[in-house]
Amino acid sequence: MAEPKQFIRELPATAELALSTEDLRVFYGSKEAVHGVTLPFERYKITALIGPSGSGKSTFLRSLNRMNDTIDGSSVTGKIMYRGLDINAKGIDVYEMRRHIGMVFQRPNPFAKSIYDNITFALRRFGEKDKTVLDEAVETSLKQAALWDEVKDKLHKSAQALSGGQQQRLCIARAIAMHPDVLLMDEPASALDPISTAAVEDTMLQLKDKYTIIIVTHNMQQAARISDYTAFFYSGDCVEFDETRRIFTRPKMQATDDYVAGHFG
Amino acid sequence: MRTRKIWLGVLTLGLLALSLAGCSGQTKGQSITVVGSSALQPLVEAAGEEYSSAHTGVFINVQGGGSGTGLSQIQEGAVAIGNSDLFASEKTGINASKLVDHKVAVVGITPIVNKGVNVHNLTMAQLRGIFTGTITNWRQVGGKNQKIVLVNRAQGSGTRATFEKWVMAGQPALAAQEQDSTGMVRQIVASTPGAISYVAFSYVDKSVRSMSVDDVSPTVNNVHTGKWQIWAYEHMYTQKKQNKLTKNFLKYMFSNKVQQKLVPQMGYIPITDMLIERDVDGHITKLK
Amino acid sequence: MQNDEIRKALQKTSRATRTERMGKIISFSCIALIVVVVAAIFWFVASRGIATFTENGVNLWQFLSKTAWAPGTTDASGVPKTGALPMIVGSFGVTFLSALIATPFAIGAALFMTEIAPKRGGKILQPVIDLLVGIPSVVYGFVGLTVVVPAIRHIFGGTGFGILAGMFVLFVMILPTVTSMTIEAIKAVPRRYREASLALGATRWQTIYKVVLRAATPGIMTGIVFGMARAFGEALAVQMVIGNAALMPHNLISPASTLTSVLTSGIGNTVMGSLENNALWSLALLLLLMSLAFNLIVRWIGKRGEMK
Amino acid sequence: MNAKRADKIATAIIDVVAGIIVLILASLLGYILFRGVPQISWHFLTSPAKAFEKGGGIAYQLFNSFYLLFLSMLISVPIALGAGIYLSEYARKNWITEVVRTSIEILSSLPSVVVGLFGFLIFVLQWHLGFSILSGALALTVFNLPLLTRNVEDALHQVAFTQREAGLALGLSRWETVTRVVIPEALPGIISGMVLGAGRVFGEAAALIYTAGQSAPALDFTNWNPMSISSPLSPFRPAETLAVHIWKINSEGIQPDAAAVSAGASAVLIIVVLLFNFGARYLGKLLHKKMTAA
Repeated sequence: MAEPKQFIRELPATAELALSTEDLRVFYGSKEAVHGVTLPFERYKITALIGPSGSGKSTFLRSLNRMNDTIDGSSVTGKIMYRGLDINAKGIDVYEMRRHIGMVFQRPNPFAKSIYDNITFALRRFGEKDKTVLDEAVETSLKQAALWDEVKDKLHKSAQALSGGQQQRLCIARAIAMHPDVLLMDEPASALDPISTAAVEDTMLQLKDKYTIIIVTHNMQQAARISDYTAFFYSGDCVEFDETRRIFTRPKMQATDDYVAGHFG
Repeated sequence: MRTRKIWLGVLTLGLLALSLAGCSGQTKGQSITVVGSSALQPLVEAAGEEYSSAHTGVFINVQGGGSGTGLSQIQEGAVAIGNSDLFASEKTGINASKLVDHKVAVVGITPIVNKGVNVHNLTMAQLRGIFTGTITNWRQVGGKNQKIVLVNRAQGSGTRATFEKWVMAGQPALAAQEQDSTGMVRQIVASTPGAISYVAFSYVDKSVRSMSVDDVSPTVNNVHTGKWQIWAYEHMYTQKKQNKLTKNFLKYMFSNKVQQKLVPQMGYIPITDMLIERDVDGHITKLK
Repeated sequence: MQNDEIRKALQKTSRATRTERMGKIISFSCIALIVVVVAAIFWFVASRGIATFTENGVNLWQFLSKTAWAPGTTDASGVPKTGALPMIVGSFGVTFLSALIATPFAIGAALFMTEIAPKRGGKILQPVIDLLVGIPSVVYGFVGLTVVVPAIRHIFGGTGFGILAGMFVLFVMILPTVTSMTIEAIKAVPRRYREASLALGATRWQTIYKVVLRAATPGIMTGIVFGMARAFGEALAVQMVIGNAALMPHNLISPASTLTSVLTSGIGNTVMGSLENNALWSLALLLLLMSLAFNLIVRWIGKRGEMK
Repeated sequence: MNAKRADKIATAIIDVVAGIIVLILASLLGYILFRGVPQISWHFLTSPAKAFEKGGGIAYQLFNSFYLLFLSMLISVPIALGAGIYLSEYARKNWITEVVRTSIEILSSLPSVVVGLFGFLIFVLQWHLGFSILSGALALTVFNLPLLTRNVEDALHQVAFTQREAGLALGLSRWETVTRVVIPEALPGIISGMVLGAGRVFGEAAALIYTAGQSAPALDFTNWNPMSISSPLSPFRPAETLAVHIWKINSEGIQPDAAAVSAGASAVLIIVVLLFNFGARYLGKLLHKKMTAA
């Protein structure tokens, strides 16, 4: 009997989904980088995407809020369902969608502006002019990102003068100031030192109450520490999706076991 | 904010362009444009300024661009007056019979040499020999042993055409350095040992030396009488039908004020002082 | 919560989409405008330039290979003298030579300003180099005529006019263009490349030579292309020092001419639509084609440099 | 050892090259200033030019140069920004884009007299703008656009792509991100390009002779109605610039003091360009600082 090629745990019927994909395929030109992935993402949970380099996990993540659109020649088939709508469907406004599905990138990318402007820039572009509202947004989001105490005295200094870890937390603060539903994070701690990493992880755990987080990470301890669900990607396929503790203790698939045990990758 | 301002600027500019038709229509009635010969431009510009200051609300727009441009544009009817250093019939591509010639001044042209050249007089044949390339050293015409460096005006220039018409007698000039302005020619002659070229009388200054030909020296009087042969008319061409302002301005060009004051000041020879008249083929008529 | 509101918002055209659409339209109209202008000028030059061959019946090959240029006159067999070869050689010569000299100087100056002494270089060299662009051609020509030409006359003999003098003047004239574009190209090389190279124990020069210059090659090539373009198009200054004689240059110090200088000095003196005028437009067309060829060659070299 | 030696030699060579350039430039500038500065006086700067007498100044020409610069930058900078944005952000990487890019580069090799004649036939005659500052500004726009566009494109490319991603991920449009985040960051590069372009405007003569014209009618500095022909602000009046004036004096000038006027005007031109460069860079830095909080 042929072994099943993948194991995707079904979520209980009571689980509320923030986002889900159905047979999602991503192409660069004619090359298929992600081969038909179907995954659910439960609301107010952290889902980690793990896997070796080139396994397609980042590509998959970037397609969830259509950031791949910026790459010439990329295309997508299958469905990404958000609030009952396929975000790739014709009538869907991509910019509006990205307000609800935010993203934090691998390398911190604060705007070349002040800390204050980094957070308020988008808000102001969307029409928020009230200074008290903006001030409050800055304080709340910086507090949520565990950065407030470090920067409250230099809000009008350049964001690019901050340390790498601070910059990344600022980027998280910037993203959550938009009050997204879902926060996509592409290896947010990979460029950071252990202390900054710990700070960012703390931040994520605190954010869980209000946001659905999907995180790509190379760091398996990190996935184990913070995530509720874990999906293991391997050469463009999602090989296994399960509760995190099961993935790390009793994986169903041999490849997952090998990877988690550190045999490759 | 900033970008919005920029785009606003673009928009304003667009509107400006749109409103153009109206504006240019407004100013047209009070102004005429004169284009052409860059040699004649300063004279006509000066006259135009005086005319404008005497007649409020009138504007004479005088520009250079070369005789070719002047004749092309007057033929097209794009301007009111086209200035030229040449008879229209001497230019290929111009139908002279459709244009009216107004000879407003005369310009005398003289050979000039670098000051180091110790030759002061040449015969017409020698001059021709130099510019056709048969004479290549100043020694051959009685000077010291020094190579002759030819500097021509650009092909098609009025000064060159005049010089070749009266000096070269139909023989082709040797291909040599060509400059498209008098100033450059003079600078090059002044700074290059053994150099020879030709300029209008008014451009001879202490940096170069003029040369007499067949023992006739290049003076205004010798042009009046026709003894000095290398000279040309300065022409202002119009179409057959001229508007009032054009007519009046041309009349002004022939007035004593311009002819006796401005023309000599600018280094030209007043047309009213000429004792002879010469047609395009060189036939000379004595004037009384 | 406001699920329906969000669903509705998602299906509406958002403000961002509208600004994006507007931005695309605005920026596209800008580039379209430029394309229209470029096409208009090309058409403008080409239609007149081709008329020499179609309407005036000049033979293309003779145009390119004959050496006598006097379109107003005809030779013994009654064919107009329209041999453009001397100008082609002259243009090619001064442009190529001046770019050849200017490039190492520009790279040296750019390296000095970016890698070696950014502070001092930026303060002194940068403004001086910018300044050079604003000096009118006539002034360059004048300085060339009073300084460069006599110097060449003293050192090499002859009249001093020629390709060598033109080359010197053009070298100074195109230096700012090439240098500033080289600086921008070098600045664009990410800091981490240098850091990585230095961390591997490479010396500063090895880093510059093997990493910085390699990475900046395409940008430098663009700078050279623009510099050569300027050299090609320059008229007044070159005309004053090259001698501007439509003669085949025997050597670097015999009077020669360029396409541009002959074009500029003759264009105002000819009547539009006449052979003389059309022949000058043919020179302009030739200039465009040669510049295209230059451009393609430099791009090709740049691409090869990039791959290594 | 060897590598260290090469490093030292190379550094020395670069130093020498920089030294030679400074030397060439310094002597060139010194020469022009030395000849020209003694001619500059308040009278020279504030009185009109004279056609054939001594003692002419350059007042109108100086003003015209600035006004022409202002107008041509007003037209060309927005277009170059837009076109640069398109090429750097929206254009697909295909052969059409390459053709456009190449033809823009080739355009910049056209002698300026061709651009001038083009401007003469199109702007002056066809569009009935006459010999005017506006025609001159349009011709200079044609003349400058290739360089400016290319420069904007390069400057935008230098700003990391992650900045655009950051904007997009917040639900902002690419356009907003580019105009409000990327351009401020790229400002120093864009400004250098504009300074280069401005230098060309100041120094250009051949393109202007056929468009802005070579006469400088008297200006009435109390008349600020842009539609009046004697108003300094009128874009419809012919306007000889300083560079054209220098060209004219050198080519057909018959003033007895032509050489002195030309030397003085050249020196003024250089000083103006210098001041403009410093001013533009200083302003650019200020603006950059303000917008990027750097």
